[in-house]
Amino acid sequence: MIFHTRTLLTIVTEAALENDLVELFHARKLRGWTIVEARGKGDHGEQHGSFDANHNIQIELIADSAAAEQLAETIQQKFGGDFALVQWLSDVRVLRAEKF
Amino acid sequence: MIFHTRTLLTIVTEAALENDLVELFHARKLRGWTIVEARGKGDHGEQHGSFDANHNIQIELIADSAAAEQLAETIQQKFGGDFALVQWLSDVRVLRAEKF
Amino acid sequence: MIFHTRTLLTIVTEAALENDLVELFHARKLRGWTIVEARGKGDHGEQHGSFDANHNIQIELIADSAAAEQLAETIQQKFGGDFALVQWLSDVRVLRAEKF
Amino acid sequence: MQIDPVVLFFLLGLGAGLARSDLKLPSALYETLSVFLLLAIGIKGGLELAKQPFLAILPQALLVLLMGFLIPLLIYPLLRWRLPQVDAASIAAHYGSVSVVTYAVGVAYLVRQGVSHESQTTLFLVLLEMPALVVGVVLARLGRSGETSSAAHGWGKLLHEVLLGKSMVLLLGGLAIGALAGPDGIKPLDKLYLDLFKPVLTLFLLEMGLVVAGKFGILRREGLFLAAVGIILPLLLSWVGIGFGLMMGLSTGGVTILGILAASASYIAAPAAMRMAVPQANPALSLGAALGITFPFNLLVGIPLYHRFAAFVTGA
Amino acid sequence: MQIDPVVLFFLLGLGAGLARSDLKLPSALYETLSVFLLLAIGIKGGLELAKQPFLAILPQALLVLLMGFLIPLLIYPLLRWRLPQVDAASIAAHYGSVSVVTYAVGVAYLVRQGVSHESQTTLFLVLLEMPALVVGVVLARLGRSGETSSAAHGWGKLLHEVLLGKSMVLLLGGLAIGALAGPDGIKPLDKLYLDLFKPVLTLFLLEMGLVVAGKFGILRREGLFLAAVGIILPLLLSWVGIGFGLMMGLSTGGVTILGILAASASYIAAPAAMRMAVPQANPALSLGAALGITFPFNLLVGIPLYHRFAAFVTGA
Amino acid sequence: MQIDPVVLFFLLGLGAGLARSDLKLPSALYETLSVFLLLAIGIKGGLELAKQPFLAILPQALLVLLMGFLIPLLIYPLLRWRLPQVDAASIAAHYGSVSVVTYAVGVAYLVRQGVSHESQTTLFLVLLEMPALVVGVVLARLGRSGETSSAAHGWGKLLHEVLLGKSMVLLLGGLAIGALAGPDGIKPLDKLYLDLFKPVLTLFLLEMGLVVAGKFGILRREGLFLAAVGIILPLLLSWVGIGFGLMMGLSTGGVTILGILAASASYIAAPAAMRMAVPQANPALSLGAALGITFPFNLLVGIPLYHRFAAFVTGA
Ligand SMILES: Nc1ncnc2c1ncn2[C@@H]1O[C@H](COP(=O)(O)O)[C@@H](O)[C@H]1O
Ligand SMILES: Nc1ncnc2c1ncn2[C@@H]1O[C@H](COP(=O)(O)O)[C@@H](O)[C@H]1O
Ligand SMILES: Nc1ncnc2c1ncn2[C@@H]1O[C@H](COP(=O)(O)O)[C@@H](O)[C@H]1O
Ligand code: NA
Ligand code: NA
Ligand code: NA
Repeated sequence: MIFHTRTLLTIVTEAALENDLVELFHARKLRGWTIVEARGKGDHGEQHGSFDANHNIQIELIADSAAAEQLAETIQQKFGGDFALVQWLSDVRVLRAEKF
Repeated sequence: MIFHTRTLLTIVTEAALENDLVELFHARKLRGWTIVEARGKGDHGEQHGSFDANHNIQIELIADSAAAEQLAETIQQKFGGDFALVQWLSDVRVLRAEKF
Repeated sequence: MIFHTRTLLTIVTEAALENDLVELFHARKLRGWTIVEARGKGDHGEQHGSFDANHNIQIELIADSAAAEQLAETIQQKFGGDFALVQWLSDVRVLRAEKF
Repeated sequence: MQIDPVVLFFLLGLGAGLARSDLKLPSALYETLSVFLLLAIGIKGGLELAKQPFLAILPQALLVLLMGFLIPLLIYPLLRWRLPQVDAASIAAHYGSVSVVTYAVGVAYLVRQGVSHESQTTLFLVLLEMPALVVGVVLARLGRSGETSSAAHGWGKLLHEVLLGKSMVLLLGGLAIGALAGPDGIKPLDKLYLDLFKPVLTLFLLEMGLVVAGKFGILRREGLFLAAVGIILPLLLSWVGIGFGLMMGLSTGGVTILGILAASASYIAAPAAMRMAVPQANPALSLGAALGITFPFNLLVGIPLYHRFAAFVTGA
Repeated sequence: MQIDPVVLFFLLGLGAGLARSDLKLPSALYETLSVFLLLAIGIKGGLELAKQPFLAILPQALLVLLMGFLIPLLIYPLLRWRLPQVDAASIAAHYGSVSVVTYAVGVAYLVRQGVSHESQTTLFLVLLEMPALVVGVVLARLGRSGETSSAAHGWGKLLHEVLLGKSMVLLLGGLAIGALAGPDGIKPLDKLYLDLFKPVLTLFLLEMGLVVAGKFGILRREGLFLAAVGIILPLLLSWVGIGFGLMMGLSTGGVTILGILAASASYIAAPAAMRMAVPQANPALSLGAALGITFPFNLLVGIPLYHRFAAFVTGA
Repeated sequence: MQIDPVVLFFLLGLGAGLARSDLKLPSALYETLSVFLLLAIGIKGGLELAKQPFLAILPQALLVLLMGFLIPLLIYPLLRWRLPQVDAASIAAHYGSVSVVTYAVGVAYLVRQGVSHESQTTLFLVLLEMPALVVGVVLARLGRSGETSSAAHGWGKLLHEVLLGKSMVLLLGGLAIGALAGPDGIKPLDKLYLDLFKPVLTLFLLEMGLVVAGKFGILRREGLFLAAVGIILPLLLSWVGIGFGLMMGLSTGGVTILGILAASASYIAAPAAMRMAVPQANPALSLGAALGITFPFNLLVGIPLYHRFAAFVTGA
């Protein structure tokens, strides 16, 4: 089998944003993503995860490089100002190119 | 210390497959992996994680590049047809080469 | 927007080490990290996650390449002998260079 | 006629889910509640076994087992009319097995109506859990030995998974504990397993309401067919149960319960077992029908209806 | 005067947290307990509604609603003196809404003191949950329509989130279930929702102690100002509540409860709603004051104090 | 003699685990149950303190503390015969400390047998939790100050972790709450902390069965040695406990409890403390013996046996 290069966008942000982000993904016709519960520390202080309003999620989303970069930029502009948010991109290889 | 290049295989799939995958790892004499509970959306619909039969896991496994690629291919062939499954490979650097 | 290259250090280790590692991060003036609950198998046996003393965490921390490498080395030296511990580094691209 | 408050909790969850409220119960709570309900039901069944001579209910037990094997064989051909083999087999397994919560709501309904029923029905519930799963697996695999996906398990492994699935272990384990410890031994545990059973059921139903609301996406996609399956099957099967109840010489209450058990579809044991045994089957289809349609249908409409059916045929 | 054991659990959590013990309750437990407490309180309110003619308490209910709308309008100008618009509005919403747990501890206090209170106060609690949130959102957005961050939601979506937030759904849902099922219908559930209410509250307070201890970092940073807000506001607001209680012609106990409700600040519904409605506001500030200062202040000092106030003005 | 149903739950979990069933309890439930059990035991101990003059039991309390310090010193040299210093010290700490659940099952056993015991044993349990941990740390570190791994903590930090570990905080916290609130204050909480104690214990034991089954891998590897340690140590230590019980002038029941406490090994507090204090020690070894062998041995064989021993020496 052949491996194809794609871009993995990882988003760490407040759990309260989940619905908004998922709406954004749907609007962009993105077909898949993975969510994991997280906690952490950043410039907006500690997110313990022990408490409703104090809890992060980490979203991983594979797409082609242009889509991933644009998505990251949009999220940064829309939510970066008011919410705890960190994003990073990395290169990954996947098997079924048509899926992403 | 010196960092050595290895390959990280990330597998996102249905929790129901955990036992089968772990068996496969043992059969291949793979020495270590990490599992995290996840949810997500893909071509098989949403996996909420709220319900037994509706719950993903994310497995990370570092190995040498050949082993990781072969593992990904085997998993794709064995389970890709019937199960929700996404895998990706990326390059990572590790400290103790002999461990992986 | 411009993406900047940074290094992502991923640490998988026993949950009991969390406080020590966070102290180390503070001591090094690292500004942020993300923690996820995990389980897994390695040379120290299985970490089921079902039981207090038998539970992993996975920490992700983005920093510049030198800081990440030094951190990984320190952690390896301090804790690698007695604790279940695996670390890996990878290259990522981030938006706000000044944050990391 | 007043609605049982237990059902109101289901409606609350359903409403909250459909209205897209952010109400969410932690999955650990869902798991805990299901462990508790399965254990508690098992223990209750075990206490029954301890109370009456086993031989006395053996004939009834055998009839119930027969029903468990029969139901999937009965509905499989019906489903094959429109569905591929694997999906028909999987749905047959879901409807042949039973829903512990539907049973519990049914019992609560009868208690409210002042209708008594034979205490051994708990045992029947336990007996009905598994046979249909075995039949479902056989049906799915018949004549496709060469063709099966490499992911499918061998027979030995499958049997292991069906027999040692969580539901089975907790039901049978509870049964054994109840039978071994007897009423006196269980007494110090009554404050949890007996007194809190119904209130805990309310929390579980709240969660089920939320889960069912989440299944409405599938319903919209699969549309009429799923709705038809999810309503016609229980109506049909309730009569199978009622027939068996009559054969066994049960009271009106007992016949009602048999009808409820037959009409209910499993959504804990069956999905887990079928996913591993018949991975080619589409789990959205079977779970959509069993959980998205049949479960609420039985709760809201089915249970009182089957009671009327039973009252009619027993002449009560 | 002896301290209520319920409060001792809070102190235990607080102490453990401040001493940096590794004691930690799983977040699933926290969520479960809060679901339970909200439901139980709602049900209790619903039982009251079922008991007395709705029209009889309608005037009181309207007055309570008025108070809910008034409080944030009253304290917003005070807060604006030192804070940006968004933060003032957010804090006003937190203090206009109510804390279910503070209410429950207050009721437990009155019971211990042998002071009776009108049973409809549970209903008042439910009514006070939301109005302040609506006012808070309006205040935050007034005159900044052009300027709002692109992340902020439209009005329709906001209303949806405030009305269908978890707390609101559980309180109103419980209310409806209690009212529909009535005392007889709820009876089989008493063993959980009634008998275990206070003991479960102890576990919740243990967790709250740990959470409050974790907020001390913010307190140290924001220092005096936060402390001032967190103590002056409840003292002030208690008198608003007491005033309304007198207007409504309540007993000493009822007036005390009104004082407690007014003085308490929301830390479940308000933070969630404000985060989405006014993302520019600093959540550490509002939660720091409401949870880090006002909550423990009310538990340890406020409740008995407001009781004295109420006894004084009612001449009891 | 009939087996206690509480133990049947352990066997169910053990059986399910060994048979590789997919039964799994959520870890949040395990944590919740252990918080509950520790708090409840602490409260019970505190109520005892409130009931009887503290001075009256002071001599007994001091003897119990002495036993806590003595046991690890006694078994350390035995273990050194085959094990490195760190492992010997860690195992000594585990066996010097106590298992709350073994204690609870022991009390349930005596109640079933109709054998009374002194109520202050709960207090003894609390007192025995910690001394052995301190001794264990000292033993592990003796004469290796230069050599200690850089990961090991300083003394101050260690003491902090041993004293403020979760078990200690909950036990002592419960003790303080029980003592401060007294029987009247705790009464409204009885429905949870008293009535549900034993039933909740069953769920905990179910989970422990599953956990112990998971430890069988280690047992197979470490084989005979671990089995020997896990059975010989409790047999030996039970006599130490019985001896102290006699010295303290306790009844047969009290002497039995002392035997059980001495023979039991900690698997909550000790593993956590030792992991941080003596990271060089192999946790699989100590936990394997304490949880994999000694815990089931005490539950199934030890408790009735120590009762016989106690009956024999007290001439009952
Ligand atoms: N350098 C970093 N590496 C990894 N995760 C980070 C880093 N900085 C922040 N985070 C995560 O991103 C969240 C939001 O960051 P911030 O907006 O800086 O508060 C934090 O709660 C962390 O979980
Ligand atoms: N593009 C993607 N990026 C990240 N995760 C994905 C993506 N697509 C699917 N997934 C994850 O993989 C699981 C299975 O995908 P699928 O087989 O497409 O249903 C989903 O439930 C997601 O958790
Ligand atoms: N090859 C690997 N790939 C990914 N994670 C690993 C690997 N080896 C070990 N781990 C994780 O690191 C933890 C500690 O590893 P060890 O020190 O080898 O016991 C394990 O419990 C796993 O969660
Ligand atoms: Na059925
Ligand atoms: Na208020
Ligand atoms: Na001991």
